[in-house]
Amino acid sequence: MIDIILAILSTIGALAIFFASLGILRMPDFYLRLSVTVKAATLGVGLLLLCAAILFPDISVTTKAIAITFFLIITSPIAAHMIARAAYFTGTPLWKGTIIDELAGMYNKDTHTLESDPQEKKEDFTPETDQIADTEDETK
Amino acid sequence: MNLAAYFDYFILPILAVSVILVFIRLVKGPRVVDRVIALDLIITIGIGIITVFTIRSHQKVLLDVAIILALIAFLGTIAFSYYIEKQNND
Amino acid sequence: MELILIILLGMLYAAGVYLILRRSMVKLLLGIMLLGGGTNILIFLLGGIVKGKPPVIAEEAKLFQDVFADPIPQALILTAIVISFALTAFAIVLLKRVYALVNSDDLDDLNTPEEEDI
Amino acid sequence: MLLTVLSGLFFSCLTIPFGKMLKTKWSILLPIVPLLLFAFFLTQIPLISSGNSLYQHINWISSLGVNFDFKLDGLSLLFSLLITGIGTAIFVYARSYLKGHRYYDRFFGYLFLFMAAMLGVVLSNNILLLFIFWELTSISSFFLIGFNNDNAESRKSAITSFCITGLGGFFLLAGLILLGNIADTFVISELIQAKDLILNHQLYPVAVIFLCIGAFTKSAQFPFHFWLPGAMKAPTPVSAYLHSATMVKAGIYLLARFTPILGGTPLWNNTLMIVGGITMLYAAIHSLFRIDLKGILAYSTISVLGVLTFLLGIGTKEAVTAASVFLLAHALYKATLFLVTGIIDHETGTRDISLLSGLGKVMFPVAIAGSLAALSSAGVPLTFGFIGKDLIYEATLHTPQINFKWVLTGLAIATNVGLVAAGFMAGFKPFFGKLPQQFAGVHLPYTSMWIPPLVLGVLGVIFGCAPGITGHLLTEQVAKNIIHHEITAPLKIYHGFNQVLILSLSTLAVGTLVYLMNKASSRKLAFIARFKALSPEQIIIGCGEDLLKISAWATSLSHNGYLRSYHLKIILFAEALLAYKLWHSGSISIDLNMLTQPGLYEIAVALVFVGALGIMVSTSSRLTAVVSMSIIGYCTCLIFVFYSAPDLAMTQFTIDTLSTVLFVLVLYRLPSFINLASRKILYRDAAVSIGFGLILSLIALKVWSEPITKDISHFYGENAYLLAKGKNVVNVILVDFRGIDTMFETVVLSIAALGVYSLIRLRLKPTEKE
Amino acid sequence: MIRLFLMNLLLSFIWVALTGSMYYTNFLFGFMLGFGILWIMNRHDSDQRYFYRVPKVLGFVLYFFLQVVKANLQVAYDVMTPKYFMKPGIVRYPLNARTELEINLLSTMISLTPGTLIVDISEDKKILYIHVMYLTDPKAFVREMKTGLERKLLEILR
Amino acid sequence: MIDNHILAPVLIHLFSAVLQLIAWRKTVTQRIISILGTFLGTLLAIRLLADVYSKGVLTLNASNWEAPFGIVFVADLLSATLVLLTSIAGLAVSFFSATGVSRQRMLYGYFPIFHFLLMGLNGAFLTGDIFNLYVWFEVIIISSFVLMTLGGRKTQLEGAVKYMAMNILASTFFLTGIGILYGITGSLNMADLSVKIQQVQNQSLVGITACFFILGFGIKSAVFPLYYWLPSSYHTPPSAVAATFGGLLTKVGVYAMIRVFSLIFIPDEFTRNLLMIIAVLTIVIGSMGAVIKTNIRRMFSYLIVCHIGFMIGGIAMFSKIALMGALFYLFHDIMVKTNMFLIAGLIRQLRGTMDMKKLGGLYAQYPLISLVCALVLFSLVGIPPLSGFWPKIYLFQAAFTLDHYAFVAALIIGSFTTLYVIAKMWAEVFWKDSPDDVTVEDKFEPLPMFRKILLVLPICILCLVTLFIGLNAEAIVQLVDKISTQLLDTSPYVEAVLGKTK
Amino acid sequence: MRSPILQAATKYLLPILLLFSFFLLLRGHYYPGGGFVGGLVASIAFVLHSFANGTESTMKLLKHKPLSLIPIGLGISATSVSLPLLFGLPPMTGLWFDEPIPVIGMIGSSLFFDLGVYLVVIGVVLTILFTIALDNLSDKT
Ligand code: NA
Ligand code: NA
Repeated sequence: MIDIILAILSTIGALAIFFASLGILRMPDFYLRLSVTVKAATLGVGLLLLCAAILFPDISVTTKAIAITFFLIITSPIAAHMIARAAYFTGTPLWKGTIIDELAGMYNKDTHTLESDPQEKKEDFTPETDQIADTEDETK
Repeated sequence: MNLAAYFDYFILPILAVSVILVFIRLVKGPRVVDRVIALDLIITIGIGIITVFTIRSHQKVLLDVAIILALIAFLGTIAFSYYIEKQNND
Repeated sequence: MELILIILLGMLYAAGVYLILRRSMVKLLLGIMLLGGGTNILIFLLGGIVKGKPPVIAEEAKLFQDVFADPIPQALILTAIVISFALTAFAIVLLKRVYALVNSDDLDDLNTPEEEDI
Repeated sequence: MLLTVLSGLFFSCLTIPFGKMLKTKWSILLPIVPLLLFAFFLTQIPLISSGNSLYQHINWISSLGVNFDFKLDGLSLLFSLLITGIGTAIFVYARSYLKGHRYYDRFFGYLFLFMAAMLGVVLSNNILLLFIFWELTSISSFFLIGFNNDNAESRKSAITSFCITGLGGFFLLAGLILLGNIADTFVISELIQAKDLILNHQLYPVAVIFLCIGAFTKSAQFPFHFWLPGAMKAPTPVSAYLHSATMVKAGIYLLARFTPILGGTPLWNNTLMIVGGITMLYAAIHSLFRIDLKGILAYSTISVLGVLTFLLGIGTKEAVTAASVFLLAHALYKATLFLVTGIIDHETGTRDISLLSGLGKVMFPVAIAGSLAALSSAGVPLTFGFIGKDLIYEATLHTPQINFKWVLTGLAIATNVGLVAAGFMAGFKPFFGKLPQQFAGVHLPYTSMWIPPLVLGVLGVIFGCAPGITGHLLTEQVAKNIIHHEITAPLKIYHGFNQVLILSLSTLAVGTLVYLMNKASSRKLAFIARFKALSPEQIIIGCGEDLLKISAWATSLSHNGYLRSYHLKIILFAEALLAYKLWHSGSISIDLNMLTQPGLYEIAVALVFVGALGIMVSTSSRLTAVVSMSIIGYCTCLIFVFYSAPDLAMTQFTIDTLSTVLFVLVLYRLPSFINLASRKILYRDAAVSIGFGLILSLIALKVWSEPITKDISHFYGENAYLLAKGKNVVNVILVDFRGIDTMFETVVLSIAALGVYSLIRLRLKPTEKE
Repeated sequence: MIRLFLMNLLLSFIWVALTGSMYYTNFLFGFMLGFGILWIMNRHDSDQRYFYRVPKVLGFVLYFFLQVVKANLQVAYDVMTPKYFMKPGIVRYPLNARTELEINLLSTMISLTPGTLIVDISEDKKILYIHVMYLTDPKAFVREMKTGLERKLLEILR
Repeated sequence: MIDNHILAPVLIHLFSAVLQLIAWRKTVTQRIISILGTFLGTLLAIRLLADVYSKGVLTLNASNWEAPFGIVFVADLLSATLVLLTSIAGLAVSFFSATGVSRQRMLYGYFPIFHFLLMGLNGAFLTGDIFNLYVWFEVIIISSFVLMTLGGRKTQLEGAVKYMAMNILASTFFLTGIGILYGITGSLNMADLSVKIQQVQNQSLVGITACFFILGFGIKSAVFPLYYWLPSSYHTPPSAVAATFGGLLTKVGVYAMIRVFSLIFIPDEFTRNLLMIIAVLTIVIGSMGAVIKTNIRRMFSYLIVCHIGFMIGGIAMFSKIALMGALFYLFHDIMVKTNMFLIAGLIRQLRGTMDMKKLGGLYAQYPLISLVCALVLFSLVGIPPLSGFWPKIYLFQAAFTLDHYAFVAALIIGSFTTLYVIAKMWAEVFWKDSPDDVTVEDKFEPLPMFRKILLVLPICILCLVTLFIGLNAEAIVQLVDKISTQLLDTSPYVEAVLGKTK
Repeated sequence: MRSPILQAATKYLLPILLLFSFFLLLRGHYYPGGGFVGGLVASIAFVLHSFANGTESTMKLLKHKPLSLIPIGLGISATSVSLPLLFGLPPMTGLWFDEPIPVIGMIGSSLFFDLGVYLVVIGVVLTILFTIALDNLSDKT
């Protein structure tokens, strides 16, 4: 019985990771890749850790499994946010199928700050406003 | 087919293939940011591999490595993003 | 796996050598790091590798019940890793200073003609 | 005897603290030292002339066989008397000659050093001790030649002579050590015992050649002679002392000293004869073309040194006697001529022979001294020179190589003709004839300057009139020391009317004729200068310059400033070495059972690893390179996890992350890589690096397939908990078993941090240099 | 509320000490036991927030987990099939959440939900810019989020 | 024989450095600590040498684990002598640094790192563990990197990059060698290795391993064709630093070479021939470089290379006499080379340059200092009876005995070149008048007397030591005799480390 | 350009990382970990803080220059290395209290040694990184 639960958990975990990998490979732009990968992998690893916690009848392993999952949950969104922001700022193009980009032109290029009020939008600063790429798999 | 074999012949290979897939993205890029997230994902998958390996080898001390990975891997990503943002000529 | 490691270490040495033959100081640095990595794997391999038996005595035991991986190469590599970190850190900063001075990482720009000696 | 040597050294050192005092009237003390030494050696004459020798032995570096072994025999005594006797004269003379000179004290310091060294050379009974003093003569003469060190020519001459004699010195050292090796002793008297051993040794020719190079360079033999005319840049007393009477004769002394050890073979005799013969003739001819008094004297000195070598080469008892007499005769007259020249130079300010004449009217005693010396030099009967010349012809006519008798004699005649003319030019020409207007104001120098040459000149005549004195007291013993043969025929003024006398007189006649015909002029100097390109000086110095050029070329070629080319050379050398070793180490056999089975995940990690390496090598983006670096580190970390090294994996990973941060912090400003190398170079480098990787892989494979003993790791495994109270054996090793490593590894870290701190913070002001 | 939580914790520790087994399941059991006891004891108190909140937290976790799984499946399907179904876009999302903890938890959750990702937050922490994979209408997305995730989260926290 | 004071010369510098770090930016305190520390270090080193001389090989099992399980420190005569020479050189440089190094550099840790360097050198000489030797080497190179870059001028950086790259390469070879050595023997203790290496079945592997050590130590000791880092860098750092480097750094490489090839790998025919070829070419290439340089320190750098060849040649011949020659030369060279770079530094203080073309007039202005310099310079040339002369006798003897005529030629070439360049230097720097077109910036003259003494005293101390080595060569000969006996018969060493039972 | 999200996350990550680093330090003798890794993790904690809040604010948080940690750490480990000399034992000999202490286990000189290592590592890493970071800042102005 426990074996079957473990098999199911681990399979889901492994497949989640697998889809994340497939996603990062197949998705057409950076943001989509990032979006796909962060959580799927976290979920997958979390499930695998759960298997480990069940398999080892030992408090320390359970603690560690919880700790690892917890740390991943805390850190990976932050990392994703940081890299997404950097990517956006340096003009990484969006997929051509992107329907809207409300962030366009919101950055103050000099101070690297992001204003909340669209009224302060700088009209003279436009190079990054339209980042939506023209090609299928973004420009290389 | 027992659980051990299942881990060995199904789970671990899937993880291995995943690593390779991510690595292909790392090779392709095209931008540094793509590579950075590929690296980040490889590390995350690595945590998974370590977990399964821990189960398979009955060595719970190996999980300690996974903790460190989970805790500090993102620092690399942050560092990269911090400075990718600062320089636009790469 | 040993054969794979042997190939890997050869490639590390090869890539390291290739990079230290370049003009860019960054590549030089990376090459040095790769050479260090190659050496570590070499020590690790030649010390004899064992899968899944860390040299940590089990909680309830006072001695090893089973085979265990040789801890000595591990300790040596640990020391070597830390030392090469120290060297790398210093080298990276040296690179920074060089760049600030000659505004490039091309080693040829750093060469000073002998006439400038004091 | 040690004392005699040491006294010189002692007084040399004293000139440093008491230099100022010497510049006052205390300088009167200076000549006392050589005088006392001279007196000491004079008192030894009876002992030596009776065929005895004086020995002294004081331990110094006995394990090396270098001790203060001194021996005073005829040969040494003759030289010692020359050194101290002429030394006294020189000291007296130089006191006045250099009066008021800025570096008066230094000069005498060097001179004392030189005298001591010279005495050491001739008194040593140990060849290494001899060598020590030999080198000291070189170095003191370096300082003396370069005494006028603000003069560029002077410095150049000093270097030239130092280099030539120094080079010879190293050959000599090699030769001496070779001899010592063969005979297993450095003591001369023991070496003589081992003569047979030495002569039959296969390296005997090497020893002879090395020794001869040493001797020839020192005594200015062709083709090394040219340093001596250059050395005339030294103050005249120095020229008189070193370059006529003593130092240059050290080479002759050496040859004489080693004749009983190495001599008697065709190699020895022919080498000496040929080199000596060439030198004497070459220099004699050259002397006729000079217009500088000192130049004339220098070349005639070289010629005489050639004669002496030549005589030693003939090696018969006549020849050796001739050499010993001629040695003394030459020392007397040549020192006189030099001192006279010095006076002329001092008083008139020129040494140009074409300008000088009639000075006898204003400095009569000097003229006497000069004339006496010139006569002796010409070999006019009743001078000591005559006896010397006589003996030379005697020697050439009685050479064992009977077929070459007339060749040798002809050589000797030609040389002597030149010497006669040269002697007259130096000794007569300045004093006779009309006194030019410009020298009307010239007057006699201090008494202490003209007395020494006069004494020496007169001595030449006294010995010439009574050759028996020297013959009996000295030269017989000298000759005996050289060839170990009783000399029976005493020196005589007149041997009867024979071939020799005819030769002597005709030489004198022809020489006088040449002197009268030979008008000194700068045209002649220009004429001989045309052959300069062919002269050994030009050739050797040219070779030296070529060597410098080659050195510069080779150095800039190998040490070209490009780090990558240095790396390439190092790696190629390593590859060659390792490949050679690997090739000779036999085939590799692998026990496949020993292999651990890799899982798919391990292969995946390895593939990623390899891929990352590929990216790193080929990318043109720095950040991508850093990302690949992280991947590589991370894959290594996974390998460590799989193969039971959690501590390593942790450390590797944390350090990798930190390195990444570091790189990123520094790199973001740098431009991306540009491909700076051509395709050809890239291929070359790729080939080199693949070769290196391959070699390392093969070595690793070979070593891995060897069994390994694990005593120590088992000891750690067994005792980590029981004795060291830890369960993580790696950590126990790090903090206990091998804790010292860790301790100093943290020091390495700390130093790196300090270095980083200082490297970034410290910006020196441009004015600060150290 | 904090007092009750601490009390609950104390009770569970006492349970662990009594049973002598420091295992998680045991602790959890003790916690639930304590929760029950406390709920029964404080049934008539005016402040019942603690007893609402614990089940709400559990409910929220379950909700979130289901969201994650659901979205994962969607993405998996999209990844597996050759054609892309997504309509991505970056949406401006004005925050209701005010405190740091609220904002952080919310953004973490948005990021962990597949299909959404925080790109950045404005300097004054009022606007989130969210990258959304399956965006039909930005307005609708914002509305859905406000009523869904954000409201549920704020309910627990406030 | 367990003796704790073996480590004293190491610990004294460790604690000096730590104290100086605590007294960060207090330059006067640092100077005092430095002089006291080096002085005490010298006393301790004398005591150690005296002990070793009278009692034989001393060992210290760090962590109290029996060899080969822990790290063992071994003081045999060779180590103890080198420790003493290092300490003397350190003392001299410490004096010199007190005035000769700019305050700016002191503010940024010059002294602590200098002491770490000395500590590293002493440690390298004393350790009996091959991996521990690697650690000491790293201590040495990292401190030398820092000292080399301290100040951050462009030439310094250029030198440092090259120095660093090639030295790290050397460490890589060394570490690879250690890895292989462990792979074939399973041990790291050098005495234990000397026993176990003979039990390795495939002896050809031993030869391969030895090559890595030749490469690693070859780079460190700057032999042809691995020497490039040295002339690329030694002319760049402050003189006090260059003095430490010039005197000691390459010599550690030579020491390691001697130690490893006498204890672990006994040189076979191939190794000897290889080393001999290397030695001859090193002498030739060093000579070629030295004759063409006009900057004093560049010239000295090549001279170092040239003279390393003498020692390597001695090792290559590997007979008792040859080793005696090599060792004697080593001892002499440490003292003289240190002093030469100090002299170079003094010259820079006096004239503000080290280019011979721009120098001059020192003999006229400072006759006594010049005389001391002359003594040192002529010691280097090997003018008898100064120190450089004696070892050459042994080297010649060995070369003749073993029929290495190429080495005889190389010895003559090397000696002659040295003589030539030193004569040239003497003429250019001391004899010649200062060139008219160069404005002399004399930093020495305005200094207070006390600081002048600090600059000149170390040169005199080292000069006296050199004179002692030269004139009292008997003592040194006795010493090198004993040392070479210890090197050729390592059983006392092995016994002292492993105990008699093994 | 600082991210408020990162800043907020750092507030709780910093204590977690520090706690974890101490955990690694203390149990290094029994499980993977030890002074090195512990020190590295601790320094990573501060590095993270400096990324989030700027180097100056981390320096303020630390009060003292990280450089001063180096002599302290070196002093501690050097003392624990040479302390046995006072008892006539070779340096680095492990000295142990007789009784184990809860949580940590046996207390001995090796723990102090590891503590020294820990401090040195923190000092070193932070000195290196902060020096560079501050230099980058000053380059810009
Ligand atoms: Na992640
Ligand atoms: Na370590």
